[in-house]
Amino acid sequence: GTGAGSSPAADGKAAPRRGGQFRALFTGGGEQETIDPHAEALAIDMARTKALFDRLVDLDAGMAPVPRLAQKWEANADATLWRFTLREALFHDGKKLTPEDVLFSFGRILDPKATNHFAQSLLSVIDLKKSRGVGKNTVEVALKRPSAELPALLGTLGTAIVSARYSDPAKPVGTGAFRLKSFQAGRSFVAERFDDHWDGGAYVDELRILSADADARGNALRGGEAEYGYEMTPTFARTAAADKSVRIVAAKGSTAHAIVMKCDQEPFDNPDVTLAFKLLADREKLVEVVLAGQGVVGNDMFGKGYQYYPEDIPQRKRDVAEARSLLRKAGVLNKTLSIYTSSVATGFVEAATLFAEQAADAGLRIKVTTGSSETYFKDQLTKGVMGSHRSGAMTIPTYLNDRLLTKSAFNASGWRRKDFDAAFAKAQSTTDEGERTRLYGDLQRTVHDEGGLLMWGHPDWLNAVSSRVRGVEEAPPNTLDSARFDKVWLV
Amino acid sequence: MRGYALQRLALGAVQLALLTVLVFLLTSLLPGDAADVRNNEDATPEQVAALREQLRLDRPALERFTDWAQGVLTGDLGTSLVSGGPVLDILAESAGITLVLAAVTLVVVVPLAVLLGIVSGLREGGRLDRSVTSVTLALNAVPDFVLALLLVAGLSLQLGWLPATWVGVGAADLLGQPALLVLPVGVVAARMICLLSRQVRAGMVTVLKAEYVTQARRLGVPRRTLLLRHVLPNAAVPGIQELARVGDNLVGGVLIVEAVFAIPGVATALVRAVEARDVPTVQGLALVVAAAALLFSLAADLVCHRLVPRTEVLR
Amino acid sequence: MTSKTPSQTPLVTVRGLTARAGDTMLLDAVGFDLYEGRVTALVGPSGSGKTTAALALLGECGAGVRLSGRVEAGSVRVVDGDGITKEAAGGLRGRLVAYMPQHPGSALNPARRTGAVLAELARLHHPADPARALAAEALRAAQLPAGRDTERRFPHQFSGGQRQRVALAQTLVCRPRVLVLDEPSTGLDTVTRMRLAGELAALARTGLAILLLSHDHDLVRALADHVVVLRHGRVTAQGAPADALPARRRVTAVRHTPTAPDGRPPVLDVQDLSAHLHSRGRGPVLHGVGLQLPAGACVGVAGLSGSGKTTLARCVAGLHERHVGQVLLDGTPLPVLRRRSPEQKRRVQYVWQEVRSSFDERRPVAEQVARTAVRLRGLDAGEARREALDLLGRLGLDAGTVERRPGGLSGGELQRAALARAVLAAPDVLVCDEITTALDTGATAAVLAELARLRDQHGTALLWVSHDLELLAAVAHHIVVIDGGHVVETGTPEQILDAPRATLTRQLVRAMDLGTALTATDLATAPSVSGA
Amino acid sequence: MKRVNLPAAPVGVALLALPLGVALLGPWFAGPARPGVFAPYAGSGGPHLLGTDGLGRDVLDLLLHGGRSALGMALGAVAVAYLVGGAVGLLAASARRRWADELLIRPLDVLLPLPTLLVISVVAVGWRGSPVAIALAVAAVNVPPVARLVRAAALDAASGPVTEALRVQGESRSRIQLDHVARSVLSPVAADIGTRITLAVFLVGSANFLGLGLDPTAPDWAVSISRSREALLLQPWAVLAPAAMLVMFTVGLNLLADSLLARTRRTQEAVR
Ligand SMILES: Nc1ncnc2c1ncn2[C@@H]1O[C@H](COP(=O)(O)OP(=O)(O)OP(=O)(O)O)[C@@H](O)[C@H]1O
Ligand SMILES: Nc1ncnc2c1ncn2[C@@H]1O[C@H](COP(=O)(O)OP(=O)(O)OP(=O)(O)O)[C@@H](O)[C@H]1O
Ligand SMILES: [Mg+2]
Ligand SMILES: [Mg+2]
Repeated sequence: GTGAGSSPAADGKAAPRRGGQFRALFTGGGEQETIDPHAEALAIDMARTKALFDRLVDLDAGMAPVPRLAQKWEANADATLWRFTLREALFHDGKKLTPEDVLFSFGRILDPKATNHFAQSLLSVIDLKKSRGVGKNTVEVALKRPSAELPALLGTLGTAIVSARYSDPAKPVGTGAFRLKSFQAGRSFVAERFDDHWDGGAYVDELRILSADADARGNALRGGEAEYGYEMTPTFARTAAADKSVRIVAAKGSTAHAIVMKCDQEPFDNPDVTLAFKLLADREKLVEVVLAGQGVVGNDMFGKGYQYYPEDIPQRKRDVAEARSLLRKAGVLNKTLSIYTSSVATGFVEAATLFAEQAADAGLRIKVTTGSSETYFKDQLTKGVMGSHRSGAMTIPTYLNDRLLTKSAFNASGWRRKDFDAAFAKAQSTTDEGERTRLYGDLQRTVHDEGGLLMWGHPDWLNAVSSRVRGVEEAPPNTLDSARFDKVWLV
Repeated sequence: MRGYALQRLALGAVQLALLTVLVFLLTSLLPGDAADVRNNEDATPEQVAALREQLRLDRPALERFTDWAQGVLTGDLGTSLVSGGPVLDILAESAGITLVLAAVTLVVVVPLAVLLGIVSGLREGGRLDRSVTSVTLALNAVPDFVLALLLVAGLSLQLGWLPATWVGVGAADLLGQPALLVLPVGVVAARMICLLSRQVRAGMVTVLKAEYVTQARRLGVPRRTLLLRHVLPNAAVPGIQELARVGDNLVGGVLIVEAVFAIPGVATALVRAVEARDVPTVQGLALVVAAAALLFSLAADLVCHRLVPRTEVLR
Repeated sequence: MTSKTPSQTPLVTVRGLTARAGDTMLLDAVGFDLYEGRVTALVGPSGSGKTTAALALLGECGAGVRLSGRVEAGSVRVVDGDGITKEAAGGLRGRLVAYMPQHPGSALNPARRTGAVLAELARLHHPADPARALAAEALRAAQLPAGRDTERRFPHQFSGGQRQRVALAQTLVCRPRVLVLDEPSTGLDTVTRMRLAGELAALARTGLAILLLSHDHDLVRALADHVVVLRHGRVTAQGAPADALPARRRVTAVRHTPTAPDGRPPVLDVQDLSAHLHSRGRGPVLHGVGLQLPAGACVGVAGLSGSGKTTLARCVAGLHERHVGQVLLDGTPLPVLRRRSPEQKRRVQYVWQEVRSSFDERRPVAEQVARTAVRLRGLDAGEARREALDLLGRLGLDAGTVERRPGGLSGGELQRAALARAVLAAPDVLVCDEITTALDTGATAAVLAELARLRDQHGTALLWVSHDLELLAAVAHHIVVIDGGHVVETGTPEQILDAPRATLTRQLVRAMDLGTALTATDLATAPSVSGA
Repeated sequence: MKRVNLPAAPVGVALLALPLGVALLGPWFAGPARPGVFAPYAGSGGPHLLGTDGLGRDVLDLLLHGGRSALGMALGAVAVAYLVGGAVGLLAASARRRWADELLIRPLDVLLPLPTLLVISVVAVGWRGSPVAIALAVAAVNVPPVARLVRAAALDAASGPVTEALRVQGESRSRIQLDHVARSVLSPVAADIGTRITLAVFLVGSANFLGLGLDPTAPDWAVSISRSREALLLQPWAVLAPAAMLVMFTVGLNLLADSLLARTRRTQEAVR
């Protein structure tokens, strides 16, 4: 059955069993794939990193930090110095985890010569020179400026802890639950269970992480050629409902789909216009059609269900009349606007087309322009006044930092406000959690009211498993339990 | 004939050289470069620029091309802009699988097509001919992608008789699991058999009416000898020429099959490299595919010339 | 010839053979017998049913043709009242009756080497004998040199006359009891024809029954014991050649002599012309040929088959581009055809040896012929057509015939149409390449008359390529003999015919009259393959 | 020579007529086929004769809209290929000088081994979703073979005695080219054109199927097949209906081409 997931109740009765081979399928990246944990970029890379390495901290389903290699952590009053207590863990080469390994990992991530370490900008707050190991199991991390978000930052992309003896990416030395047997970019990855894992180790003997397109993932699962498929389509979910051999494990509303309006350009420099557009969207319809009903409607803010999300802001509803009057006031009723999209992500073109139809109800003409998918994320910043936008799962502060600050590299909605930047900096350095939550909430409210994000929906995150598989948790991508294979077993 | 073959080979070398220039120009027409494509939305412009420098894409196009060309002359196909490894590795991996697929397909296609063509050509207008012709005609009209979809849905997913994909399969596993080959080869072969057998049939029909066949029959040459020695060599010529022509279609059909069955072959690698703007890989793959096509058509021409020496191979 | 009496029962009996195609009767109750050791000839004008009758012996007929009557070969009943019998297919073809078709060029498989096919046929019909020896014997009998060089060649590597003989060798190697030869002498020079005739006579002496289909009455006279004359599908006469065939008439024609007094420069002057087949002088065909053609005169070109006559003609017509040396028209060099001015094109016209392929099969013949007058003489379409029809009529082709497409005309008719196409240009030089090979005497006379008229009206000079020395002697004022691309002798017809100097000329002349030549022995030298 | 003949030509015309008619006239009879109007993947029957697709569009409407691009691009591509390749081939064959011929045909020879796949993927990646670009790419890969075919046929005709005779008669080059050579070229071209259109339809279809062609919401038969392939068991009509259109088109085309060819062959034989 669909959606039911593998809640502990469903398969909790049977005790986990050891043994077997587990084949997991992901969208491949060809030669682009890597097992350098700090250069990871694709979901398939992250799944492999997760198998071979651990982080100090990881994120739970609500994007809140949970301890991994770091047992606990504490900050000084102004959040400029953090102390992480390490747990006893063994690397694959049999050596113990030490503070030096952690500092080495940070140093590797922040190596200015490495162009593809994406955590570099996030972790640039760390002052490596002043950070040091204390004793056998404590690391003191000094920051260049206050940040209350350090633990969450350490749970993001490209932050795995490697051994200080790690030099050749082809010979990974990690603490993960699996040990590498072979890897070929774009083709195959084979790892075996690491019996001395600190968390008790995995159940399956061998893990294979393979690349396959969406179609092939579905066919292979149904044909019994794989046990796990990551990121399945809604159509597959519908087909799977009738098929006893596969089961969908869905995390409700995990990522985000949006149409962005560039607030620094005509006519969206007028907040009335952006508001009118937000009022025009028929979100239920968009979710029903574009996401095939497998998702929840959005409220023009990122991070529904995550830590710091302001649940109290009422859901925006469609109001064509109000939108029309706003548009008339702004004088953009009979303009033709173009929306720049591409098929880089499923649903982009569909959502753009459908929204264009909906906007037509208010007498707006929107032209959909489809661009090159490979360079879309670069082109979208410069082309068109509107665009398609999606976001994977990340913490709300990360989202704000990466997408909505003046300095953000990928500020898709052209949202650049000095006061917003300042308020964000203040929230980030606020150590009191309640206060911080309030401050983030205010920032989100501003975006909701005036920003250029028409975040209409949050698709469910659909993974599929063969009916032989147990122990797969519902989890948004980029969280600890997503694509995590040390807790799965086969019956 | 040897002189002709050498001349063609020399011409082929020139063609390939020009082709690489063309491929380079084509790929440089594409929007963005490998640095743009390799970075996702989280990369800063500085990172992209740094990557571009690291990949040495900031040099002028001419310099990049001559560098690459010099490498090729010394047997070095260059390094992939994406993996950083030698293009040769990518090529060896993907070409192995495609080669197996293509070879098996040919082994299936050629005898079957020739047989069908002969049988229906011999009975032109008869019931057998009409049924064979109708079937090949209809099958020929089903697009590869539709055929592949239907076969997978029916034989693999519904009935579970055959594997639906090649997920996780390497070239070495193929020999152990011939079942893997059935559907992909079936899809590629179906249309080739149709095209070829129709050509062979047409050749048979024409040759059977030729004066020299009539004369051989008048001189009492028995049916079997007539067919094998007098008719077939002449009748095979259009078929072989068609085979040379479908070589390219073969690669096209293979792409569909590779996509549907998740086969990591040359076609997939090529499309992926284009998408990633991995120019050295695109050029290396295009070079090899084109060279294979050239050799294939040269071989076909030589065989035709051997069968019927009068065939005008050169102008 | 020696008139043997039918000593034994006939090997092949044909009685009441009738062939119908729809309502038309192609053959009407034809009957004749073939005996061992005897040559029977089937003669008659073109289209009289010779080929149809011969094919019936093999149990074969064209599409849409129905046979009836009685044909028995050996003990096999080939045709009966209901048409072709079932037995006809087995044992008969090749072993009992072997047939050499009328157009042997297309009867050779382009993909097979000569020797391989011969050996295959030999093994097939005579498994006990050594195949190679049989093949060599057949080649020799067909006037081709036996040996690796010939056996390894593909058909396209022979000249037209040689291909004809390869086809003959294939027929002979089967060693049948009945040999059916359909026009074996077309396109052969007198020497080769003579040698072939000798060989056939020898074969008949070994006990073969031969059915000879030919319009070459000289050959028939020389070989046949019995002649059957067909006309419109009916046997109109039979008997010994002397009785059945019309009396031999000498060719009468006006000799084309120069219209201008001697000393005037010739209208066409070929100087030191060498031609080759491939680029950079490879495959030489002609070597330093020179000849002069005064206005109103006719120069005949003779020589063995494959000696380069057509190549010479094509050089003059500007069609053969690979040559060195000069062709002068009134003292000015003639370029190759594509660089000739319309006036130059008009002044030099050419008639093809293989006429059928020079016509567009999709358009009516009359229309194609008339275009010459439109393009080269500037007449309007109606006038050109009238003139063309007039001319064609004088050549014996009525309007109904020439309104058909080329496919609907017989070889002889097309040959005349091709001549008309060239004559309409009123040229100063007309190059004729074997333009009478498919014509009977009446048609030949019409052609000669028309050419005489052309000379009188326009002073046209002729360059006439032919194997028929008698005809050449009648028309030409000068004859050039070519051997292997060299001019070996030139002179007036009298000099050539009465006092030939070159060996080749002597042979050609002596072979003219088959009757006497066959008894002479000094001509039976070994055959050779030239060219290719 | 008696032969029981399947009425291939009428059957071919009938099969061809439906997809062509749909392609030409379909859009005038169809609803707008906008996304989101109906429920996705509704089964056939009820208000939707053929059900709906994944975006909630009526499959019948899609079908009526989808022929224009599916067939138009292919037919346009073949037309362009023949215009360009045919012209080059005729010119090359009629070139007075060998080097002119070489100059025209050799560059195309260079293009000949260029993998079709590469051209299509480059064009598709570079000019995503543009029907004209895709049609031009398909045309481009077809130009060299067409040029060679036409040149070979024209050379055959241009070097024969018929042409020589026409030249001796003083016919102009253009008349020889147009009247004689071009007409002799027609029959191999007719034989080729059926196969070439089929291949072009498939090539365009493959590109669209692989996502290298039109954008994924375009109402195109191949795009529809690709979009709905996952739902083959859920809503088979969304895949089978457009597939049937393509199959009918190619079967009809081939039947028609075959019977026309057979007819010309028969008349030619009769003429001979
Ligand atoms: N298949 C056929 N259908 C109808 N008429 C035919 C067919 N074959 C031959 N004819 C006609 O039958 C007649 C006899 O033809 P045949 O070939 O036997 O003549 P021939 O005496 O051999 O002539 P030639 O000397 O030109 O070779 C001709 O008028 C010819 O047009
Ligand atoms: N296309 C060709 N390929 C090979 N050899 C050729 C070709 N054309 C002509 N030849 C050779 O050139 C020589 C001269 O040929 P040409 O046609 O001029 O002879 P001809 O004297 O007219 O013979 P015929 O009396 O048989 O017409 C022949 O030996 C022939 O074998
Ligand atoms: Mg005849
Ligand atoms: Mg000649």
